Amino acid sequence: QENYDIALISKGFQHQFWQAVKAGADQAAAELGVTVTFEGPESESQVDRQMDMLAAALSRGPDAIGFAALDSQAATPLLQQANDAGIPIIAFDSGVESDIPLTTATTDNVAAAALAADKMAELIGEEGKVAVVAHDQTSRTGIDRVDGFVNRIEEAYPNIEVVTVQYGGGDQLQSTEITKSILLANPDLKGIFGANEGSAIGVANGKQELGSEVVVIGFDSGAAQKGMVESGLMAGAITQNPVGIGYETVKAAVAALNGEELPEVIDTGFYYYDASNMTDPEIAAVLYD
Amino acid sequence: MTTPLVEMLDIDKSFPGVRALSRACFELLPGEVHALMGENGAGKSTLMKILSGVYTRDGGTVKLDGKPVEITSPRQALDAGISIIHQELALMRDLTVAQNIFIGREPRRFGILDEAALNRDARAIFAQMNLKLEPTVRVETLTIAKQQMVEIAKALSYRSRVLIMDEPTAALNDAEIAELFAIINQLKSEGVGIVYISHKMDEIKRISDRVTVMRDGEYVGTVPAADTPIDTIISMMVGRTLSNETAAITDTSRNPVALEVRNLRRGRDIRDVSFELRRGEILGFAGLMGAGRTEVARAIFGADRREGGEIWVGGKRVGISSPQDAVAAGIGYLSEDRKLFGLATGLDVRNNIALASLARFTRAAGVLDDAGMHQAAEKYIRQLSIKTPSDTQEARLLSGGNQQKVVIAKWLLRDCDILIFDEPTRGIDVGAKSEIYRLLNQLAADGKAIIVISSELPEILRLSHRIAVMCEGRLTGILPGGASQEEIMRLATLREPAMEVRHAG
Amino acid sequence: MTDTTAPIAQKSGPRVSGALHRLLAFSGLIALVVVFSLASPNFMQTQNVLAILQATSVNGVLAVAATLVIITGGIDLSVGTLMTFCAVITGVILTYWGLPLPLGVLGAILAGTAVGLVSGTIIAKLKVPPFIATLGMMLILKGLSLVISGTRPIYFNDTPGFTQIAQGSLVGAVIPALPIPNGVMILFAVALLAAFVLSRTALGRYTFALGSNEEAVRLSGVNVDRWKIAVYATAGAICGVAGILIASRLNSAQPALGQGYELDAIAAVVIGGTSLSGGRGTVLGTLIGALIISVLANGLRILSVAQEWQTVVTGTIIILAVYADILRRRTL
Amino acid sequence: MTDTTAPIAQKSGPRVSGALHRLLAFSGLIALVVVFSLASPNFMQTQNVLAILQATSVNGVLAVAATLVIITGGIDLSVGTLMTFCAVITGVILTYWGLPLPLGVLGAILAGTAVGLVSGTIIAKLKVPPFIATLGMMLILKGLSLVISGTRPIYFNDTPGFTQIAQGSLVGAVIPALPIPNGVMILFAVALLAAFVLSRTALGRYTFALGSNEEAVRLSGVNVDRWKIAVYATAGAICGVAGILIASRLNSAQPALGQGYELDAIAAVVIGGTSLSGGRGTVLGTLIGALIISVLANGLRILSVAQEWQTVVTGTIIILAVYADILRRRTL
Ligand SMILES: Nc1ncnc2c1ncn2[C@@H]1O[C@H](COP(=O)(O)OP(=O)(O)OP(=O)(O)O)[C@@H](O)[C@H]1O
Ligand SMILES: Nc1ncnc2c1ncn2[C@@H]1O[C@H](COP(=O)(O)OP(=O)(O)OP(=O)(O)O)[C@@H](O)[C@H]1O
Ligand SMILES: [Mg+2]
Ligand SMILES: [Mg+2]
Repeated sequence: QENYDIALISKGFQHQFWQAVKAGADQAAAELGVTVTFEGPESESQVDRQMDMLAAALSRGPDAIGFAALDSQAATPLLQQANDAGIPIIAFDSGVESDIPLTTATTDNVAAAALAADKMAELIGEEGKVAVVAHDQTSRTGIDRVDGFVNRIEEAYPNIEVVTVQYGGGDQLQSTEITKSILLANPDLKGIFGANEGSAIGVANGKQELGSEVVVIGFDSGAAQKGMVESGLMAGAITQNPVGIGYETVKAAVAALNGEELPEVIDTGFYYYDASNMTDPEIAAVLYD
Repeated sequence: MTTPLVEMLDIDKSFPGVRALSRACFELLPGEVHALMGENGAGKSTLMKILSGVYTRDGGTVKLDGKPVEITSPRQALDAGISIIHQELALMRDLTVAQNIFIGREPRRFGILDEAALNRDARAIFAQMNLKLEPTVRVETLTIAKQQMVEIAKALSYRSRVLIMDEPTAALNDAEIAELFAIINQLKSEGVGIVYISHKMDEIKRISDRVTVMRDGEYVGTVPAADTPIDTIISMMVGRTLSNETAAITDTSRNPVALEVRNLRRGRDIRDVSFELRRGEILGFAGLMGAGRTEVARAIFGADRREGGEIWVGGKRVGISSPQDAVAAGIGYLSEDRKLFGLATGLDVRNNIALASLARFTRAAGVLDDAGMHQAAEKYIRQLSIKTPSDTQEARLLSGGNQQKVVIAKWLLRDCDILIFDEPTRGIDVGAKSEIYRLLNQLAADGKAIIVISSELPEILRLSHRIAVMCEGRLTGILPGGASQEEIMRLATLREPAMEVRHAG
Repeated sequence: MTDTTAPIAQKSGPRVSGALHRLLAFSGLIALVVVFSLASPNFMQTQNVLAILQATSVNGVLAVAATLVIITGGIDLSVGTLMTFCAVITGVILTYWGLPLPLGVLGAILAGTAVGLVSGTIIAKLKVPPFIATLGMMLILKGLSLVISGTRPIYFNDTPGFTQIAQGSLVGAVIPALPIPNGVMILFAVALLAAFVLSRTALGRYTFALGSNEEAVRLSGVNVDRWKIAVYATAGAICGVAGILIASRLNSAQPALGQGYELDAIAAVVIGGTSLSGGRGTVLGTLIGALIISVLANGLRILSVAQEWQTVVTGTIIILAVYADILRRRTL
Repeated sequence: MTDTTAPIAQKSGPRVSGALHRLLAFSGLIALVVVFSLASPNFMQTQNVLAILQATSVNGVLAVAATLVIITGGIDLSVGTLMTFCAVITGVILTYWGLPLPLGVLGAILAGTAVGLVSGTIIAKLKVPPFIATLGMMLILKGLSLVISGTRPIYFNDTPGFTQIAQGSLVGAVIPALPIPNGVMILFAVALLAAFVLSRTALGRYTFALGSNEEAVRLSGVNVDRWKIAVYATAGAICGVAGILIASRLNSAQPALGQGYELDAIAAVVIGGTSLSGGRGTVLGTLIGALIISVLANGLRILSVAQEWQTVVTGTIIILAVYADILRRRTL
């Protein structure tokens, strides 16, 4: 087997979620004996920076590319270029609206957020006020998770009201301040959904600083969030399988290079975890630090 | 009788803390060179800035061709045919000479700057002035004299009916002055009215038709230049006949040497300058503008780099590479430009006085002894009669003379043995001036060694025990106190490298 | 302010000192508080007031650091990422090396000081404009924080009591009705200390003097470079305190955070009446400026103003605050 | 910011104009290119060179806008969010209103000009420092972009040919071997135009004059305020072009993008040898500065340098580039 060079262009870099994807990719790379690079812009709004990264990756002439599109339309020309050059593309995290990628290793964010809504409803007794603290007003994951949560509540739980959706850029501190304002403005609030890791931690922080009893449901894992779920500060959280996403992406890329058939979608799944099931082997495997 | 080009009547102007003009009057006829005279701070520049739209007057009337006008911006003044050469250079240093001259009036073709025409026009003006200057060089590379010529060329290029020249010759040499006067005579014959401000008496006699004298912002009188003796004009300026009183010159030649400078050099600015300064002595530095006196002082003080030379203080050689070293060696330097280099205008009087001595008022953990600073400041406020409501007044709110006293107090408090005063009386009124003279004499009597750099010969003559004269970066001679003006002027224009030392007595 | 009636003619009204402006900014703050109190009953609750104060603490400390630098006529764009860098250093000391808490605190402050020394030296000795030197430093620190932390947050779970630094309340332990978080008390302590340094020490005096006329200070025989470097080092040390604060609040050193915080800090300084051209400024003003920013953010959130409008309002208030200051100076 | 003690006459040695520095910056660029070419065979491939140029286009155009403002001695922190604002305006015109393409382009440029007029007026007439005026404007525009777009990207799928503005290649249609994207040609056109304006028009002349000595310009009877506003308006118009470019590259107006881009633009200007204190600067230098930034970013990526180190290197190069410029001026 050859030492393939695979470039992964993700949506982010410093965030723990992306570092977990990177870890999965590195793991697959080690197992399969290929080289992997991993890059992503600072924030999920920097669509053009991601294009520059993709272009630079193309110039490097990798054997395959893994790509998590911030905006799939924007990327189409470059993907076309890669396709013309015969470089297989594997989409990951969220789908690329194009038939160029051979497969997509992804989480259904809308469904995942809807699950969070169901759990929230269950925990607050299907009535009362809830709020959402999300990371980004314009990015795909931000939109999907907010929509998934809010729409599910509206459809299925007429007695629950989403009083506000606020955005803290995934910055823990800013999300903390936002949460405190929300709690103080709505003393009768029953629950808050934090739509990514930074938001979720911020929400839990805010709850703790105010000594509030509000139900917090988070998203993603990471050491801090796991600790909060363990201690009960956070009722539970949705986790995707970022390590699996990274792993499957690289594996699919190698398979494609070896001329194997690929399924259209590799659903890496999502799970709800709380203090009771965190140590189940199935769940523990998808949680990351 | 012809209608005057310009009539200014009862002009009032105040700045915060200063009444610059009080019922000042001025009149300019076509084809006339009208000298405007008065001591520093008399209000000459202010009056002309009002005429040229830089300042708006508080009261009074301005008439052009007999009709009252309101000039509220430089643009309006230029449109009305009034141009001015400002006392302070107002050039854009990053632009070329030609670009400076035609700023605001660039020749254009189809909306595009016609750089060729611009340079051609500039060249034409230079030719008319007999000036060798490349229109395409950047102004910042020029000497002060050349920059002054650019200002003149700029003013000429407007072809105005009224041309105001505020000390245009301050930085020029004799040949350049002669060219300027030829141009003035030419303009005069074309009917242009010229306002000429200068402190050089001989020029007034040579060029002007009438002289208007101002004092303390007020109109004193207008006299014909040809028939009025210089002494009369001077007494109109200062309000009394100046007795040429100089303090008796003490012989300091046996006092111990406080400062010795040996072979100070830096390029063409400072060429091998050596001299001694004794305790109790006031050594005057005379020379034309640009002679390099400030350069020498700054080099001794470590404010600018030097290429060679030794500095000995009290018989010991000292290495001075920054003002910090100089102050540590007991040398203080009062800069010629107090606004730029002397005063921290945002700080209050107390802190400005203490600025060079903060270490002395620093207690444990860097905490300042404000009470001690207050006492020290109060002492100098009393001693120098600094007019200020309190020592916490911001320095920028003081009048110029009092600001100057604050800077002097700063160096007195530092208690330096060697003090270099560069133009200490610049922008200072007559009263304050004599106070400063008295103070300098007192300091010398107390055993301090003092250098006074001044462009005013009478000041040099009045203060100095000995007089060092510089020309083009060289020390051309050291004269005993009381030397004649002619001798000083001879050395100040002595261009060949020769050193003359004439001993007193 | 003492009697300012100069003997020389002061025709244009009585002189008013910086006190008036502080009052102006202060009355701006009061106005905001009044508006928000009327608009929402939740605004003036003790808990919300404490939340506002807590939200001010990190930006407030950074703004105090920026105040020192801005008074010298400089600017510091690196305060945000320096804070993060210091937090990461604390994380390394406490969690990776397992050293005791005081060493972690000391480490952050020393790291801040060291970086400030470097920035100050680049500015004073190499004459690189502060804007560029601190812009470069901002990027360098941002990268280094990621490198040192291994691009992951460092948690302080093994250091019991670490979260108490900012989140606990010593005051609350004494006066239960007034549970002011320690983070807020630390902000006040830093501000008091900075105000003391500015008004009572040689360093403070030179800070103002440098901003007023650096050349005049140099020609007074003062070692200008040394004091300038000292100011940046002091600002760096204060950023170190901010680093500890934010780490304690988040119980973790988040290496990716910090860029963008410099603009909030500078905005607080400027709203507080400190001039960007140097020579004047007060820590009290900066505190008020920082409070205005947090009150605005909190109030607009409590009123559930859409987030996009929050930005618009904040931008407008910054311009208006500075314009008010300019108007005041012009009419004096 | 510069040393004020410099003696008037520059007697020492022959004067060298900006040409040398451009050479210095240029040789820096060459050095980077050589290093990267040697390190990776992929670097000098046509495709990668085109990718670098394409990556330079948006930042390059913003940097040209910033150059104009910086030469006047001002600063513009709003270039990034103004670009986004203009992109959103184009989106509204083309997609929401369905108007024809030329109107969309015109709309972006007019919007940029209008915002520039407002910033310029705040700076010239209200005397608010450029830093604050454009900081406030940055926030205002950031919020307004979100408000106008409804906080979601606006796509240009209904405007066929819109992506061709930046991504197509007219040059490639004529010379197939040289498929230079239009975006790059637009950058060159904007740069040429700006260089022309700076060197050949009254606006350019006053841009330099204002940065050199604003008071002298006023005394020469020039309407300083008007020209200053004109400079900010021109810079705004150029940001409008950048807005179209980025919208075309992304086939969408991304309302959340833009903040932070101002620092890259200013860095390009400064690396290119334009002085932050005004009066001097060249568009060519800015282009080289912008290229250095993209070459650095691209080269470090091609070499697979870890992302966290890329930031560190970039910060260091910014400081070094400016320091080199300072050294050069000091030794001349
Ligand atoms: N902008 C200003 N603000 C405050 N005071 C000023 C200002 N300009 C001038 N003055 C004061 O007004 C008075 C008159 O100044 P002016 O410059 O007109 O004097 P002058 O006769 O030109 O003196 P010189 O011979 O030194 O040029 C002085 O006391 C000066 O300090
Ligand atoms: N860089 C500069 N830009 C503008 N003016 C300057 C500059 N440097 C010096 N000057 C001014 O030019 C004049 C000539 O100064 P220089 O130091 O060359 O001569 P000098 O012997 O000190 O003469 P004087 O004492 O009569 O000014 C001084 O008034 C000085 O303030
Ligand atoms: Mg004058
Ligand atoms: Mg001099």
